[in-house]
Amino acid sequence: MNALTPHLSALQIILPLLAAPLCTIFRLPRVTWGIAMVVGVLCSFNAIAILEQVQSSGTIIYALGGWAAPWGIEYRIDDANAFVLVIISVINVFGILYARTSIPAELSEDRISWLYTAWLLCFTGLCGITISGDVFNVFVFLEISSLSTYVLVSFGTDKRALTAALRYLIVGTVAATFYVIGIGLLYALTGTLNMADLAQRLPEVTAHRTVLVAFGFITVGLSIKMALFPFHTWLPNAYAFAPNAVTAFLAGTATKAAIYVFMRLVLTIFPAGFFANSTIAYLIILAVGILGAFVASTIAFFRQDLKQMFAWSSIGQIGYMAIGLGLATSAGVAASFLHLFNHALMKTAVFMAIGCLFVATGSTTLNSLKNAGKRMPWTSAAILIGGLSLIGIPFTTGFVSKWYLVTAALELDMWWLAALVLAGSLVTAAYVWKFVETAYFRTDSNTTYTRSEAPLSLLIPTWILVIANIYFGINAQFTGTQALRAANAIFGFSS
Amino acid sequence: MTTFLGLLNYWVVIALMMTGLYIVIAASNYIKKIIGLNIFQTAVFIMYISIGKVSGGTAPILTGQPEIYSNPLPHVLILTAIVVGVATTALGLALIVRIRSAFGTIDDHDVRESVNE
Amino acid sequence: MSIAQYALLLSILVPLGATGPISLFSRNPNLRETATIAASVITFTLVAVVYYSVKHGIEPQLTLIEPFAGVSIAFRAEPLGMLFALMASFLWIVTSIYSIGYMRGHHEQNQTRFFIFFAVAISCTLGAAFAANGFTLFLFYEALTLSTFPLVTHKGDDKAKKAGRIYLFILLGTSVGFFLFALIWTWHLTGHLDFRAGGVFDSSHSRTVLNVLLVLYAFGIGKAALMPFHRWLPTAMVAPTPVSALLHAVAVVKTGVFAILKICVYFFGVDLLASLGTHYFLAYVAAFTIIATAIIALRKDNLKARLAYSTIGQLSYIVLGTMTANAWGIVGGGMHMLMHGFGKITLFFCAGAILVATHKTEISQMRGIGRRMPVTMTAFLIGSISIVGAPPTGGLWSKWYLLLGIVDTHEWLLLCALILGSLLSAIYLLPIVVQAFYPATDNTTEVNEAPLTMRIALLTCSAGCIVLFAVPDFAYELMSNIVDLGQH
Amino acid sequence: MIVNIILLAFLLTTAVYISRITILFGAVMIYGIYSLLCATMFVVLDAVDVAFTEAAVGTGISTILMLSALSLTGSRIEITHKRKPIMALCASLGLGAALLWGTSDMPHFADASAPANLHVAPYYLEESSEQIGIPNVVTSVLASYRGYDTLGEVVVIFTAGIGVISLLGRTTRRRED
Amino acid sequence: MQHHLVLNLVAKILIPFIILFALYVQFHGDYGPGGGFQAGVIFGAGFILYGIIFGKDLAVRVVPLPLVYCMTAVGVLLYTLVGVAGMLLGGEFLNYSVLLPDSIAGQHLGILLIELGVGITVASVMISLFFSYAQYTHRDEQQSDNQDR
Repeated sequence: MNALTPHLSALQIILPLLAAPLCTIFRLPRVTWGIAMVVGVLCSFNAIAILEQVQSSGTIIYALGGWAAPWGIEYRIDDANAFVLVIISVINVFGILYARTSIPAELSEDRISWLYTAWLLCFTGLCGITISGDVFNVFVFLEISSLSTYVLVSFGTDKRALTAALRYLIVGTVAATFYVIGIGLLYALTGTLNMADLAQRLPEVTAHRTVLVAFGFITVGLSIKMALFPFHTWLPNAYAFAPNAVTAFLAGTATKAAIYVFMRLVLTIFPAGFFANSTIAYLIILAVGILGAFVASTIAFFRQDLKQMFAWSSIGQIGYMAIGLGLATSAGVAASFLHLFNHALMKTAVFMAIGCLFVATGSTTLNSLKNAGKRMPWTSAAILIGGLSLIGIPFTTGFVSKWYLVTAALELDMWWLAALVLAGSLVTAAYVWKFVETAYFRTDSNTTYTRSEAPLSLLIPTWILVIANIYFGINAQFTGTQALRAANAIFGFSS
Repeated sequence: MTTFLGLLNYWVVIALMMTGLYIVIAASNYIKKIIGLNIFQTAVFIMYISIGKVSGGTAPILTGQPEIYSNPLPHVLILTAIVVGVATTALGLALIVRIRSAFGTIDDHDVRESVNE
Repeated sequence: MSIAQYALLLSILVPLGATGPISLFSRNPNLRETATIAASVITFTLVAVVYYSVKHGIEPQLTLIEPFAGVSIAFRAEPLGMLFALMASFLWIVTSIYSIGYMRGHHEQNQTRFFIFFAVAISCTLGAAFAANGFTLFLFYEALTLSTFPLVTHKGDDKAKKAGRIYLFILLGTSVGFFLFALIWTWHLTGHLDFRAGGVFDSSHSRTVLNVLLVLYAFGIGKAALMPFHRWLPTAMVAPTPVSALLHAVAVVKTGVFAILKICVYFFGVDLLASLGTHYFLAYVAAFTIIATAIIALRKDNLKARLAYSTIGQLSYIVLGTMTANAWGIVGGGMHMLMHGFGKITLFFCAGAILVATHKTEISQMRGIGRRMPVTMTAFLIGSISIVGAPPTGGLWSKWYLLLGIVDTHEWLLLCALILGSLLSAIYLLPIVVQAFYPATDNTTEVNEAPLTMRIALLTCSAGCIVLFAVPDFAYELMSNIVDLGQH
Repeated sequence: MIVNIILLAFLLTTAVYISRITILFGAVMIYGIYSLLCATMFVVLDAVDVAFTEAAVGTGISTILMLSALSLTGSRIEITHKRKPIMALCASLGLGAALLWGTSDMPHFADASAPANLHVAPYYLEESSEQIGIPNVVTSVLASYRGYDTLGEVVVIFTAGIGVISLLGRTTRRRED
Repeated sequence: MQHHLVLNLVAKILIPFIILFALYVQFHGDYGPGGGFQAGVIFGAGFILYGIIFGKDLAVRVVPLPLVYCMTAVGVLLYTLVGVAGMLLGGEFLNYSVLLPDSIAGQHLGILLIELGVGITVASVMISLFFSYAQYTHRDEQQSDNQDR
């Protein structure tokens, strides 16, 4: 084990990267699931080990190929990306665990192995984005994850999954190209692609207009990737029509990695204060965040399909993360990180529960939900708790996020922002309540109901996450500390 | 004049990017959109390579004699980017073929109409 | 842990734990109701144990968990909360007995669900009563909203669902929009949310911010039904009567005014409160609410609606008392919480009894009903007198201290409002009783009372009103512990 | 320089022409030409490896793929709906304006003292023969210094491959017929 | 097209040269332009030409489809494993210098192997793209029925 210690960061990529081709070679559904599961678990432990290592001995720097940065590519893992890495890896395990029963319900036998290959590749991509210390390398792994996400989305049963995947592909490619333009401009000014190096060299050239334009392009490109309002157009359909397990996995991981990169680039690489000093830039982010939170939640209220409803809800929640980021203080960024973690937990749980609903009833529309509270109490309760968490009811993780975000806003004396954040909860409550009324209070007491709960193999992963949701809602010490450390890492990168 | 020549490459590249992005958004046919995407990306490739060009330089293949070489790093980056581009194109086209089977059309406008019905 | 600490924790856990047996015996109503009553008696005993300890000067406290730095889930039995807990747990016993008759007599659906959520609501009420800090108070305040929602929408028809939405929207909206906001702000200013004698703010905090906070708290605690956030209470009257009786006359609304009292006393402190300025504004809002709701109540023909508006007005007495920002006003407020609780629950019990026995809901139909239901209407009379604040009921004492408090402020308009409010309450309550003993239009004279259990309950409560006239000392003692009466 | 300008002019012409043409087949063919022009451009800019790849990929693979997709979808002509491309115009003008503004004080084209050519790149040119011993610096950087990027690139191709196979391929059912 | 004599003849002569050229590009990438990716494309193109002219059925007989699918994976595996080998021999992931005692020789070997990996994957992906598109024609209509389920 000790021999492995210096290589933990590389293993995080190597394991899924070896597993993906193996899935192509052994094309039996069960075997591929097994490979994915084993690798998922190993990667989770690995990610946790990385987090521990970062906390005990500081930033991990790993020069790939033995070439020191900025000549080679390096991994650079500090509190921030180690935390995100843990989130992604753990959610991934639950996603795969859930997929075992969920996927065969939606996909023909011969396509399952391809799905797991794409899944592992997507996971590789997300890990790669998270731990990389090189801006161009981020692009490469962003594309791995994006391409495999398009593939994953296209596996959906509805034919609209295909158009959703294609539209995502087009928008996603434009986004990636924007990002490439941005880092190209930065490269033209500094001659380097390494993040730490960029952070050092950029202050000398801040006077150039080019920096601002590069900032703009990177911001827009990544905003699309993280589905920040108004660049969210690809997300609702992609989430709604992807297979349920995939939606659950993506909701908890894909946008999270993008948000992390966004924070890293905007707050760490751009010279200290570039973002915070540019009042317009951060006001725009704040405005966009608030607007996103309100508009997306309102749209969610009018959706009749649960998957669409909660997909829109994701866009709204990303708005909250943007608000924390836009505050550009360590408390604000900590709130964003905390919400990143909490939202991953709750949204994955909700989408998993919706998947249970699909397995049990064959539909995810609100109409199919009547009496669900009695027919499938566990599934409904899972969605309910996830929903309450989204609103920010006490004893759930959502409450903790709101608390941190409001405190962060108050710290800057932005009481109006704090009030808006809380008011946003009410809009969230509106659509969550639409679900509650349908599932629990639109009961025909005359008709007898038959219990048709989803299989245990689906309920167990769902409920582990639901319970985690409550646990981290009551005991937020661990997550709060981690988030604060992560935020400090985002700000203290160059030192 | 030096400014003109010094930045001409970038300007043309910008015009190409604009054309590409315009096609991506304006075109209603999926294949046309993909072509637009390719034009957009290729324009970015030219931008990168232009950044790496050194006047009087040659291709960065060492000959042993002291010479001025162009910057090899953008070349490497763009090699990767080209591959990513073709991968995206291949996947996009495959999706289009499937969409044709499922919807009977590869026109965004028609697809939207058929879904709304 | 001492016995009192155990008792404190258990008093919150027992009602929650009772949901187990209640749901287990869903097919056997007798066992189910036995479980409910047993739980309520045990709970009251536990609260009494805690009271014994408090009376002897030991305030048991315990901390469960600390989710954020400086913010924990913790309980402490201080006198104000003690008073509230005593009242709520005692009335739960009475209401449980009453519910048996009501639910069966009225053939309600989903009775098990009713008893389960009722128990949860009581657990939340006690949690709020014993909360040692603002955070814990908020948690149980919110949980109470959510756990009473199924009770409000119990009928399940469109009207009930609409009422449920308004209920939830106003209560959640104000609590999340204002209350939570104010709490986080407080935490931000002081670094903790503990309730501390004498308040947590000091002169270093900006006056403006404190004024804003006070207003946020007053309106954020929507359960206190200060206008304009009172709409939820009348609409919530679609709930079954025991719900209206215990929750919307006692537990829920009293949690609201209790929270305001507690925050004013333990966050701001009486002295600071008196120096703020906005407390006058809030006192006038309360006074306005008293008069306005009394006038509305006069015009309501539906008995429950009239009682609901009366409740809103009576809650504002407590807010008014608190906002006088002096010891008498606060003592009066605390005592009114208790006195009004007993008075109003009696009235609601009577309304339910009338509904079960005669299926009548409108006051104009109740002419002569006193002859058919003498016991019920006598109880109604006693309850009314208590609400008006006349002897021989406990209502007299609370009104008296409120009066003292208001006189102390030298705000004569407020005094007028208090007196006018009492007068109006006499006008809208007493004629009901008088009219009830007129000869009925259909001349039926046979006695047709509600089921026995309901009669027991309403007699107990009306007797309580009179007993409290005789022995108000314990409440006075408790209240006098939290404010400094030396200045008078 | 002249060649450069002429190529740029051609590139612009073909790109604009593609945006106007409604015959898909034509658009694909002209895209092939555009791509070939790009490859030539890369040669002029000393990027022979890139030129080689662009010729093989843009002109070759991409065009073939597009043609196959065209034949599979059976569409020849773009059906033009009377859609007002205002959105598209705004987006592309916005992009243009931003870039024009931003590049106007960029280091000039072919400037040897531009930061891009000073920091990391010279290291490769100077050290690679000692460290790696391969004349083609592009290969050294590609395969070794930034070998991890190339690994990513292979994975991207692999991903696209399995994507297309899973979308179009007849996988195990092949034996049945 | 299978019966077009001239085409058949030209193809038969041309294809070996294309393959040869691909190999040249593959292994000459160190000295001139080229490398695994370009070689893979050319190799794939040569094979696709074979498929177009002699029919995909014949092409499938030359290279069975499952084998092609496997090869796409083998390339990635090869690349990654070279990297892992570097790791096992005491260097970092993808450090070729430690592959052989002489670091430059190690770099040569490493680059050779990973370029080979790139070539294998690219070529086999190109071939499988071709097969995927070529096969799809035959079930176009049938597919549209399946989709509506």
